[in-house]
Amino acid sequence: MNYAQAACQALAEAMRADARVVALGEDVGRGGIFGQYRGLQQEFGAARVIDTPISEATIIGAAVGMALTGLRPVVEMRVVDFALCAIDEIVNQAAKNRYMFGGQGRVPLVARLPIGIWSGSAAQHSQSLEAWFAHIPGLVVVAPATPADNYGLLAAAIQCGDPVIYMEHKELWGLEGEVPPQHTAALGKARLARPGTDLTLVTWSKLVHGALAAAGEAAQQGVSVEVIDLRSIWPWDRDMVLASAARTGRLMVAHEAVQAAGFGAEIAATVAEELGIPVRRAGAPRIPVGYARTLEDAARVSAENLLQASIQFVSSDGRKRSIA
Amino acid sequence: MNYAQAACQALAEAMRADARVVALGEDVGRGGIFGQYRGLQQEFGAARVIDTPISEATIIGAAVGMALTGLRPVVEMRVVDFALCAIDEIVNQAAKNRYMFGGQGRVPLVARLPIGIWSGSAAQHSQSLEAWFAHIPGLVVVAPATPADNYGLLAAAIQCGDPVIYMEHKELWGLEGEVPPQHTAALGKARLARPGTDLTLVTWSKLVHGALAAAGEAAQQGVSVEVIDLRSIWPWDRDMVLASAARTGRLMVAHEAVQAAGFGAEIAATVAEELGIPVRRAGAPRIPVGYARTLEDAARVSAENLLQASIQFVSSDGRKRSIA
Amino acid sequence: MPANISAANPPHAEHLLSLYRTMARIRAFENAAEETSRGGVAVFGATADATALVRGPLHLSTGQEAVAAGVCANLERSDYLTSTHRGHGHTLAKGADSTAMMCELFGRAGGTNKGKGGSMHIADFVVGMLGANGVVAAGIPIAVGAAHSAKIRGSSSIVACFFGDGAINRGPFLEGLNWAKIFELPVLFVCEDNRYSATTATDAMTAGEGAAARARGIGLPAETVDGNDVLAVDAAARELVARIRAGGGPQFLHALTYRVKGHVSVDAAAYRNQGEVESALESDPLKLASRRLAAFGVSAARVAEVDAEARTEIEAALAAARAARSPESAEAYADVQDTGAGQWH
Amino acid sequence: MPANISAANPPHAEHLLSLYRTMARIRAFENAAEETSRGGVAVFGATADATALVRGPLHLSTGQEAVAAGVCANLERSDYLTSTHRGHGHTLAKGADSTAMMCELFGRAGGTNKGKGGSMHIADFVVGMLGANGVVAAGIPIAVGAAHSAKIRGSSSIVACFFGDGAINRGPFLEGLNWAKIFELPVLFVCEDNRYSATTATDAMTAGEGAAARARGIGLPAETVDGNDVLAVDAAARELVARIRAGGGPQFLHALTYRVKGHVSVDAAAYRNQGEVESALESDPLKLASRRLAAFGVSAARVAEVDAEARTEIEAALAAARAARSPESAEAYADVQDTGAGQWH
Ligand SMILES: Cc1ncc(C[n+]2csc(CCOP(=O)(O)OP(=O)(O)O)c2C)c(N)n1
Ligand SMILES: Cc1ncc(C[n+]2csc(CCOP(=O)(O)OP(=O)(O)O)c2C)c(N)n1
Ligand SMILES: [Mg+2]
Ligand SMILES: [Mg+2]
Repeated sequence: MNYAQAACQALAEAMRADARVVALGEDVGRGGIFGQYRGLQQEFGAARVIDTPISEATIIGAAVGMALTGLRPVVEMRVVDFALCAIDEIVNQAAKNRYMFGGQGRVPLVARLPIGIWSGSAAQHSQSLEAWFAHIPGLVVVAPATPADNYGLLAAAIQCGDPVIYMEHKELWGLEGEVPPQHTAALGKARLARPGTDLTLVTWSKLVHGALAAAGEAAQQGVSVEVIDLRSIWPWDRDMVLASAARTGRLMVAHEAVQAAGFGAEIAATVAEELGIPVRRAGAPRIPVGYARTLEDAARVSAENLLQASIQFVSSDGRKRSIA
Repeated sequence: MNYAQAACQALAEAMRADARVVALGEDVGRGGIFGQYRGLQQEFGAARVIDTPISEATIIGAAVGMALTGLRPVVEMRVVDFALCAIDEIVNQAAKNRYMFGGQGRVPLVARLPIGIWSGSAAQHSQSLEAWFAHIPGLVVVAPATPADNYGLLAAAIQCGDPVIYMEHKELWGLEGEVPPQHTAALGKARLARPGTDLTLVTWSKLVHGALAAAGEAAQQGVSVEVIDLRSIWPWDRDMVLASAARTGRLMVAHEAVQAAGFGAEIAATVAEELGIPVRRAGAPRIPVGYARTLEDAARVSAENLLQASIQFVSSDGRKRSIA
Repeated sequence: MPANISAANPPHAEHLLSLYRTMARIRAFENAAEETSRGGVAVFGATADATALVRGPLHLSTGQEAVAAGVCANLERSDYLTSTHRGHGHTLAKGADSTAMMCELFGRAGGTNKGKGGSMHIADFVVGMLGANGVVAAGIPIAVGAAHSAKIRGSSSIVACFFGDGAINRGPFLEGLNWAKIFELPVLFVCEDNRYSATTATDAMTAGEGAAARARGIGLPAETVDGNDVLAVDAAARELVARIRAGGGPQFLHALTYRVKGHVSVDAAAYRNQGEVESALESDPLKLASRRLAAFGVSAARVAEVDAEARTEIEAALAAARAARSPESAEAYADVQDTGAGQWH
Repeated sequence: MPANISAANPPHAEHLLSLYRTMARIRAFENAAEETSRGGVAVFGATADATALVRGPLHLSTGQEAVAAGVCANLERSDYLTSTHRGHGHTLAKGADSTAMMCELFGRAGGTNKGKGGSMHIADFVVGMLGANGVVAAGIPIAVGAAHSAKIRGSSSIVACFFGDGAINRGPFLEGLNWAKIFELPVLFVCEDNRYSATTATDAMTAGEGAAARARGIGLPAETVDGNDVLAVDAAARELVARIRAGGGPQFLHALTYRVKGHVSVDAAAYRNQGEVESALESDPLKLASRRLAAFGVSAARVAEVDAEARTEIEAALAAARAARSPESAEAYADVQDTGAGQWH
C-alpha cells in the first residue's frame, strides 16, 4: 500500500465508523490531485466529501465552525504553502478557540498541510513550516514518514479532540510500504527507526529515509548511528530523545526545513539545556528553494550530508569553535 | 521623546528626504491609534500617507506591487496578530519575490507588526511571532526596545532594499527615552545593554527592560549578568553573542514569545553547537494569553523570573538533569 | 421574560416593549462596563493603570442596540450566532446571562469564558453564541461552517452572522458569502453598518454601492433596513429568517445605524464632527422606540419601569462580578489542548 | 515584427494576422514545453524521473491564447502585467523573448529568472511582466499596488491583471477590486475564464452570476467577451484600456474561453467528458482566427508561413535552451537579500 492509499484508508475507516467525520477541500471529489481521497466521494457522497471553492481562509474557517458544532472535519490544503492563505483561521481561530472561550468549545479538526520540497516546483511550493505550528499553543503537529504511520497517525489525529496540523510529505505519496492490519500510532510518540550507540540522529518525514541510508553507510565506516523518527513535532517525544541522547552522548537533528529557527533548534536547545552534551543541526540553508535542479539540490539536506556530518561530529570534541 | 514619536520622526525624515517613501494602513491618516503616524498625513498629504480599507492581505500585497515599481512603502499592520491575515503576501510574495524572479525585482518594504502582550487584550492581540519570520529566507526581522533604537532602526529599515519585518512592541509606545540627534542603529547589530561577567543574558524588545532590572538586582546578590539587547532577530548578532557567551561561560536567552520553537531556541542551539557551554531559555509557557490579569501574568516572563533563573543557573553545574 | 399581554397594551405594543427591554438591558450593561473600564487600556493616547476592573479594549455598541434586539428576537436558543469585537449586545440579545457576562468582563473565573476571553471574546455556547472575535470578518467563515454543519447533521438550527461595515472589505466576506450560497446554507448575514471602522469613515474605503450590492453580486438576496428602528429590523429579520427556515438559503441584511461612542471606550473620536454625532443621537434607537411606545399608548411609567429593571439587573451583575474570584494562575494552563498540553513543553 | 501592410491585405487583416502570430507563437512555445516536460512532475498519479528538461507542474494555456494576444495588443512595453500559474501566453504576448523563457523552463542560468523560477514563476520585468504566481489570486493585490504606485509617481503606465475563474472565490479578488476602485487606479482586471479550477468545474463553486456581476457589485464597469475570438478580445480591451488611460479608473474584462488540456501537463482530465472538449475544439482561437483571415482574403499560405515562423522561432529557443548552462550551486545563495543573507545563518 502506498502512503496516499494508507491515508485514504484511515480516512475511509474513520468515516465509516463515525458519521461526524467529513472531508473538505479543493478537488477532493475527484480523489485529490495525489489520489489521497480516491473513492471517498463515491462511497460517502458529496455531502460528506465536500468539494470547495478556492477559498483557503474559508475552508479552515468553515471547518472551525463545523468542528464547534458537532462534526470532525478533515481539511485538505494541498500543500502547506497554500495554507498561508488561511493562517488567521489556523492560528487565531482554530488554535485559540478552546482556550479563549474558556473551554466552551472544542475544535476537533485535522488540517492536512503537506511539507517538503516538491521537485521542480520552486519557492512557493516547497516549504516545510512545521516549526511555525509547534510554536502555537493549542495545536498538535504530526509528520508521518511511512505508509504505516500515515495510516496510524491520521487515524489518531481524527480521534484527537483538538486541532491537528497533519503534515504529510509532498513527495512521499507514491512510497510503498507495509501497513500491518489494525496498525496504530500514538500522537506524541517517536519511533526508534534504527538503534545505534555513537550518535542520536533525530529526524522526521521524508528525511527519515535519508537518515536511514546515511546510518547504513556510517555503519560500514564504523560509526553507529541511532535514528529516531520523531513522527509528532508537537508534542515531541522528549523522553525517547533524551534517553537516547544521554546514552549515545551526542545529538544531531536533521530536517528538510530551513535550519534557522527550525524545529531542530528546539530539540537541540532542549538537549543542550537538559544534558549538556554536544549537539548539531542539519537543516536547509536560509534560501528559498530554486527551480533548477542545481539550485534545488543546494536547498536539500541529503543522505550524503547526513553521513558526512555524522562522521565528522563523532570524531570531533563536540564543539565547533574553541573558546579563546 | 517617546517610542511612538521616535518612529514617527524617523518616518517623517525619510519621507522628507525621499519622495519614494510612502506609508499605508488602517487609520494612519488620523495618526494611527497609537500616535505612531501623528501629523504625517498633514505634512505629506493623503496620497503618501494612505488610509486603507481593512484589507490586510491587500495592504501587504499592494505594498509589494508598489515596492517592485519604484516606491518604498512603510506598511502598518497595527499588531502582528492581524498580519496573520496577510501571511501569503508576506511569506510567499514579499519574501520570495527577489529570489523567485532571479533578482529582477526588489521589494524594499517595511512592514510594522508589533509584538508582545497587550495588557487585557487576550489571546488574539498578544502574540510575539518573531521566530516565524526569522525562519523565512528573504526577510529581515527587527525588534527595537528603546525610543533611540526605534528611531535609528526604522530609519535603517527604510533604507534596506529588502523586506523588513519591523516589530515594535505593543506596550512600549509611551516609553520615554533620549534620542540623540543623528542617532543611527545598524540592522543586524546588537547592543551591549549592560556588561557583566557571570552570565550572558540575550533578549530583545520590552523584555530588555525586565532583563536590566533583573541584572541590577542580581548584582546586589553578587551575580554579574551581561545583558545584550539583540535588536535585530534576523540577521542576529552572532559575533557579539558568541563572544560574550564565550567570555561569561553561560548563555541565557529570554523572550516574551512562547518558548517552544521560539527564537531563543535558535540562539541557544547555536551557542551549544559552537561553544558547548551551558545554555538556558526563559520564554513564555505554551499557552494562549488569557484575559484575566492572573492568567495573563502566567503567560508573562517577568524580571523576577529572570532574576531567579539567572541566579539558579550561575550556581548550578549547567545541566538540568544528570546523565544516568 | 414573557410578554405580559393586557387590554391596555395590545400585542404589538407588548412586542415592542419586549424589544425595548432587550435594548435597555444592553444599554445598561454597556454603560456599566464603560464606567468600570477607565484606565484599562493603553491606546489612543490613554495610559493603562492597574485599577480598572474591565481591562483591555472595550468596544461599545451604544446606539446600535436595535440591530441586536431586532435580529435576535427572531432566533431560537438552538440557533447559532457569531459576532465581532463589538459583541455585548448580540450576546445579551441571544440570551446570555448578564452576570456571567459581567464576570467575564471583570476577568472572573465564573465568567462565561472563565476569565479567559474578556469583552472582545465574549461567548456563550449554551445559548448558541459561538463567540465574539478580535479579528475583523473572522466570524464569517465560522458562521458559514456552523451552518454547513447544521445542514449536514440535519439540524434545524440556523446561524446569524454579525459583522461591521468595515468587514465587507476583507476577503472572508466574499469567500463566506460565496460558500454559503453554493451550499445553500441557513445563514442570516447581518452587516451592522455604524459608518465607522475605528477612526476611519468606512464610506471612503468602500467601492460601489456597499454591502447589499456586494451580497447581490454574489447571488444573495439582500435587504437594507433602518438599523435604529427596532421594529423595522425585527420585521426584516422575521422575513429573512422565515425564508431561511423554509430552505431559501442564505439571506443578507444591511442595517444602517451609527456608532455613537468612540471606537473603544477611551477613544474620544475627535476625528469626527460633533454635529454628526448630535444629529445621530436624535435617532437613538431607545428614544425612537420609546416614542413609538408612547404612540402605542404605553405609559411613560411602564417604560421607566423597564429601564429601572434593566439597571437593577446590571447593578446586581456588577455586584456579583465585583465579589467573584479571579482565576488561579494554575487555571492558565487548562483548556489549551489534551495532547501536548504542558507548561513549557 | 511590424505588420506589413499591402493592398491585398487591408489593415484589419494585417492586424488580425499580427494577433494570430502572437497566438501561434504561444501555441508553438507551449507545445514544445509540453513535449520536453514528460516525467517532470509527480502529481495526478504520474511519477517524476530525472530525465525531463522542463520540471515541475507545467500549466498550458492551449486554447486560451486569444485572451493573452487580444489584451496585450493594447498594452505598451511600459505598462505592467501580473499573471498566474498559467502565464506563458501573457508573458510572450507582453513581449518577452521566447528563448529566455524557454531557458527558464529548462532551468538555465540564462533564463528570464536565472533558473530560479521556472514556468510557474515566469517573469520579465524589462517588458513590465511582473510575474506569474504559484498562488491563486495572489497577483491581484500586487497588480493593484503597481497601479497605485504608477498613480503616485505620476507615471502613465497602466496594469493588466490576469487571473482565472477559480480566483474569483478567493479573498484578494474582493480586496483588490475594492482597493483599485476607491483609489481609481489604472488597472485592467482580466478574468480568463476557462471553466475549470484544477479538476473542478468552477461553475458549481461560484455563486451568483459570476465574475462580471461581482465586479459590478464592487462598483467596477465590467464587460464580458468571447475569449476565443481574438478580435473581440482585442476590441473590448482597446475600449477598456482607452477608458483607463483617460483616467476612468479600473475596468473589468470577463473573457470566456476553455481549458483544452488538463490542469497540468500530466493531467489527463479524465474527470470531464470528451464531448465537451471536442465541441470546445471547434472554437479553438487559432482555428477561428484563421477562418476569419481567409474571409479577409489572407491566403492559407500566408497563414502557414506565420505558423512556420513561430515553429522555427521555438525550435531555435529549444536548441538554445538545450545548449545553455545550468546555474552553479553557488548561485542558489544569490538574490536572497542583502542584509542577513548567508548560507545557514
Ligand atoms: C483583520 C483585522 N484588522 C484590523 C483590526 C483592528 N480593528 C478592530 S475593530 C476595527 C474596525 C472595524 O470596523 P467595523 O467592521 O465597521 O466594525 P465596528 O468597529 O464599526 O463595529 C479595526 C480596524 C482587526 N481587529 N482585525
Ligand atoms: C491559494 C491557492 N490554492 C490552491 C492552489 C492550487 N491550484 C493551482 S491552480 C488551481 C486552479 C486555479 O483555477 P483558475 O483560477 O480558474 O485558473 P486556471 O488553472 O483555470 O488557469 C489550483 C486550485 C493554489 N495554487 N493557490
Ligand atoms: Mg463599523
Ligand atoms: Mg480556470
